[in-house]
Amino acid sequence: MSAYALPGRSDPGALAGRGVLAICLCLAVLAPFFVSGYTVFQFTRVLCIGIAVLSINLLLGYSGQVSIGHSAIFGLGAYTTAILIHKASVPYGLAILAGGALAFVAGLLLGVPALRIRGLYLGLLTLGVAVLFPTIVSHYRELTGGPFGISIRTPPAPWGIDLAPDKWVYFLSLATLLVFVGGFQGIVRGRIGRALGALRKSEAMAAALGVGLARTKTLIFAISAGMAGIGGGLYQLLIGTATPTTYTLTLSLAFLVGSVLGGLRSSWGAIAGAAFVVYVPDKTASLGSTAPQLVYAIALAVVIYFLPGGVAAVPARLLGMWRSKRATHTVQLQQRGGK
Amino acid sequence: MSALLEGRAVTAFYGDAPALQDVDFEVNEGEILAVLGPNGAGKTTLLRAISRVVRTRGEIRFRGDSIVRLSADQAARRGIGHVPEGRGTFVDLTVEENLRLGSLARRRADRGRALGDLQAVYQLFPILAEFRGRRAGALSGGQQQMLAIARAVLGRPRLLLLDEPSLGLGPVVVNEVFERLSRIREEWSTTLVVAEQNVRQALRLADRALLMRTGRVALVGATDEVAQDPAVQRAYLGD
Amino acid sequence: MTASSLRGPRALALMLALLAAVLAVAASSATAVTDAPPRGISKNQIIIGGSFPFSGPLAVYGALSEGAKAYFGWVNAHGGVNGRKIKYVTLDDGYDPSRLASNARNLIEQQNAFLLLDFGGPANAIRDYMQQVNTIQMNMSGLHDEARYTLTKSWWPDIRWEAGIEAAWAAKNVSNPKVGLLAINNDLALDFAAGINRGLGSKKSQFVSTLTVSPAQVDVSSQLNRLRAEGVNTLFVGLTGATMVGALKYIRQTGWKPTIFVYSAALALRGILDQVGEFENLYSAMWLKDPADPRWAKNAGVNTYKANVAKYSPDADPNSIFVENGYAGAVALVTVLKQVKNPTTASVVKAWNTLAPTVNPLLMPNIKLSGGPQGRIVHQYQVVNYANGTYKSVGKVVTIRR
Amino acid sequence: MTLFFQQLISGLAIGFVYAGLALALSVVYEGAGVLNFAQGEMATVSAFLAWVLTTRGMTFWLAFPIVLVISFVLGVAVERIFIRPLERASEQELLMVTLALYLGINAIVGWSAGYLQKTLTSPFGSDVWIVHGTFITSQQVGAAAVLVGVLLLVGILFQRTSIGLRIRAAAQNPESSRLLGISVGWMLALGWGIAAVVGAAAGTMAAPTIGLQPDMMGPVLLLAFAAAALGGFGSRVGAVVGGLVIGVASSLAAQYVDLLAGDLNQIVPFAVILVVLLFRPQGLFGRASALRV
Repeated sequence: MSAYALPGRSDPGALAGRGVLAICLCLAVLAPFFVSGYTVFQFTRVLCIGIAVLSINLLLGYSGQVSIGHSAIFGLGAYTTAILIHKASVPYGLAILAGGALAFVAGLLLGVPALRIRGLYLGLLTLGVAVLFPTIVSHYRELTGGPFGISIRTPPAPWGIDLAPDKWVYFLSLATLLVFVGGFQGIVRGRIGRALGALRKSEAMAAALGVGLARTKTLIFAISAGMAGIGGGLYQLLIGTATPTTYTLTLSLAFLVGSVLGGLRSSWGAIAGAAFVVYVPDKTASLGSTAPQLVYAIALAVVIYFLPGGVAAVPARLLGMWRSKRATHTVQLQQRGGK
Repeated sequence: MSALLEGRAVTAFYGDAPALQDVDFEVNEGEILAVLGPNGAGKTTLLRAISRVVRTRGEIRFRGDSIVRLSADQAARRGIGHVPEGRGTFVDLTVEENLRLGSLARRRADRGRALGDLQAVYQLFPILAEFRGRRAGALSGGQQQMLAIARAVLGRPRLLLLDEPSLGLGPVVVNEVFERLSRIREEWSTTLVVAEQNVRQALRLADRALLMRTGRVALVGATDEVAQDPAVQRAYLGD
Repeated sequence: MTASSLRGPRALALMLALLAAVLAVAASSATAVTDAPPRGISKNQIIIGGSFPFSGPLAVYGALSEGAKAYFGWVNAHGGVNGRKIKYVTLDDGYDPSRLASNARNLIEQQNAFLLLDFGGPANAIRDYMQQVNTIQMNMSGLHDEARYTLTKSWWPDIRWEAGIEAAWAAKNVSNPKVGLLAINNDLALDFAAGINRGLGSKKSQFVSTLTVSPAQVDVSSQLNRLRAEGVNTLFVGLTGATMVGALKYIRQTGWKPTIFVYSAALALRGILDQVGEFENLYSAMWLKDPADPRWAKNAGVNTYKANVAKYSPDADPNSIFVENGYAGAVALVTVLKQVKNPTTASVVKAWNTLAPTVNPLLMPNIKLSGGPQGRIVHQYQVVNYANGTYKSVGKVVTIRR
Repeated sequence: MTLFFQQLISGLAIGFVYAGLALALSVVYEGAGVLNFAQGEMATVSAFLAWVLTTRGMTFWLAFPIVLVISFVLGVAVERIFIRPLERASEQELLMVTLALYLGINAIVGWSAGYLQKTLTSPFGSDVWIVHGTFITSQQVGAAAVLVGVLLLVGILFQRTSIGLRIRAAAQNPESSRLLGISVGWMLALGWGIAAVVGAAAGTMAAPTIGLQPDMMGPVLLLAFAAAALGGFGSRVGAVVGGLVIGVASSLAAQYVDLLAGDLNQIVPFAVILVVLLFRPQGLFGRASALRV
């Protein structure tokens, strides 16, 4: 074995990846104390939308189901949280979990038709849900406060910790996101993940394997919805007032752009996608009234045609090139001296 | 008789498994060539190589010009008809619409004779005339086979490839089909290449035969020579 | 600490330890809040922030900000506000509450705005935040007045007052009025219905039908058919843009001749009525002059406005009702700011609430700016009738008593 | 009783617009096997083109055919540029591309035309006929006539002409079509072109009623999807019938179902999609084979 082939177990690429990850986490934890309130507010928006994008990655990236209605599910979580806090003064932690649970059930209901139909119909059904949600919320105003919405206060940090409300919600969202990323990795690598892998390769093959195709697809849709619901609850905690105009079809499309851009199958890619979705409108609005939407469209097209894995695939691809260069280098060595 | 079609060192891959390895072949104008061999020997891939459905290495010349760089539809427009495995029926179109697609495939020069040909085809396959308005998907296997052949013939191809026409058909229908094939060569002055598992029928129909095994040409020659070969007798004729 | 220790539960433990350490550091360094000079005010400058929908389906309302910019430009060229020049910083929120919330924090924390201008329903989302950061927001439309939101002020008068005045007029002038309402399902419909009930007073039972439509729905012919079938002869319309034009055309085409009251903010000679053309018995209750109205062709105030827009917001259309609305709003704001020598949030709020009747050249004749406890700055209306391309005043100005 | 006919007329008038867009969606689905979310925005571009030409002084009946030709070319171009490179792509990727096109075209139209609402004056004048109590406007009748004409022409093109036969063949069985000398790629492109023409007709005819602004076809798209689903995605006749049924159903629901009279009228298309999905995925006229699992 020539000197260049390091011991197999800790391959340098993966080590670098994990190192970068650890550094990012430290930065994420320290950031709120060194940046302005506005930036913390934006970071928290990225984290909450990141949760929604992560839920789409699980759905689209691993079970191939397209949902254009996740803005409604995100909104369902948000409104449930706001209503429970505003009307029943339920503690916000509980309210968010209840929002997630309700979203999970909604996911099950939406998932059931998903069994019998192919992707295009699910896209259609969820499009209907996304268009209908703001109208339904505006209509039933005794419950939802209608167009005026319901206002809840961003809660201060518990146990007397001296943190501004925005910063507290930031950490709450960061912790939730970490949990969901862990869950995401668990699902993808676990039994359900393998079943999904089969599902993605070909529906026929998956059926042949006796995988509970119906059960798996519905379960994944429900888990994805539950995640998005909790993300919505946190988002609402941050924004304060729940109004129908936040949870519209455009938000669903933004989630999809974030998901495709970040990389459909990656967990960390969801954060990159969410950051893009949150920061593009502010940075490009000056170029023209519809510039943000145009930038979304162009980015989506660029990823689909030229960068299929999305941003998440870039390091892997660079790593791949670096590794293959190194591998050929090792092989040459072996040929020359190794025999 | 100059060779209508000739292939030199034709190689094709199915994924990374070699389906054809350095296959050489010729087909002369007006003859019927039978392509024999067990399942997976490369019969279907050879036909697809000729009709350019499959990418290949090596050279294939049709009427003197190389066709390696053509796409499937360009090759078809040059006069290569191909009745594919599974018959390629347009299930949601009517029988007549299927046939019209065939006549639309012919070169400009022959457009004039399209109507006459349609009647001729209805004589060749009377069952199709009876079912002319029916949805093609409602036809039986045998009827769809005849429809596929009729459709290809209507395109007045110079070379007609047929991929296992007898597959899934009863003996009576197979006889009917093969009897039509020999009439087609006469009445439609076309050259046929028939890939077949049904060796007895193929050898009775064809002038020459080409035996394939695991992507290579095992044996080629006049049908009676090939029929004598002990390997062929043992494996296929088994009389 | 080898690489492998970064994997598995040990990594999580490390992370938590780090978090605890950082929190301790943060807790000790919390700075007490001192009463620094009011944010955004210096000797010669006052910073005003603006968040408007410059993109998205409601981008047309971005013109309000263009109008305000024009007047601020004029004010700066003429000595500013008590010597302070106005620095006007705007951001786009695309009519999305979450972007408005982040713009508000950006304008206040980063740009140090003294007060905020914004537009429409999304501003409901920051009423709490504005109280927390003790900063005034002037909504360039009308937000529901709630006592606890002392720092949220509205430029437009309350829709309920307008509907009330129009309904009262109808009760007096339409024989056996059967009232119907067709409006978008946002706050417009709710306030309109409330106002109509108050205005009809004893004839409340005459209010027979209310139909709301979603903003996305443009063809409302089936709703109009239904209202007509229910015998409505006095129709209140609270729609916008294409829906409004389509509705008025359909009413005329089908030969239906009800007395129509149109919500004043959705009415414009340029953009709506110029596409509808001639129309019989169309009324509204207005408080602001329409710049495209030939009646004001020689009006000094309107012409000054048009000249200033051409000079300080050249790419804005002076004939647009939205540009003029924004300009007049800026005039109202500066009028209030001039009442106070050294503005603080508290002193400006007091000046706003107690503003004595003051002339604003773009208001309808005999209508003046005037403060009020709830946070509105205009409390008077003039009922008008639209006929051959202009608004004719009907009756006298009505003042809201409370 | 006249009220019933009045709502029926309103329903049919807008129903033809849904039918036109639904037919466009159905043609694209049959060919590329994907739902073209940008079909509505492409129709908006055509409506604005008509507005640009007519306000430049061109008579409507000269501008309309020009707009249809330009729309055809744009439809073919969209397929050649955006769809063909993704020939072997998954269904999700194709769906994403049409969403990207939706966002992109909508943004470009919004940016260039602005959001101030414009009007395309109706080429059919504005007189009204009263047929025993029911009001029928000339715009409703004229638009319906033009759309019926366009729908018939497209039907004939597909059923009676050889080019139509080739397009249908390429859509149903691309491999077999290639063996018959049909260049499948160009047939798909022609399908997109024809879809764009039908969409353009629907958009231009709807413009005088629903007004010209960048998001005019947004709500219509959902109703057109419901119509295409109800009719059966594979079937062109289904799309047209579906469009009329959806138009009438929405109108009558607004009249006779109080809950659905106002803003909740949007539930109608959604409910239709759900019911079709659960009980008859291939729709009224579609064939199970068209489902292409």
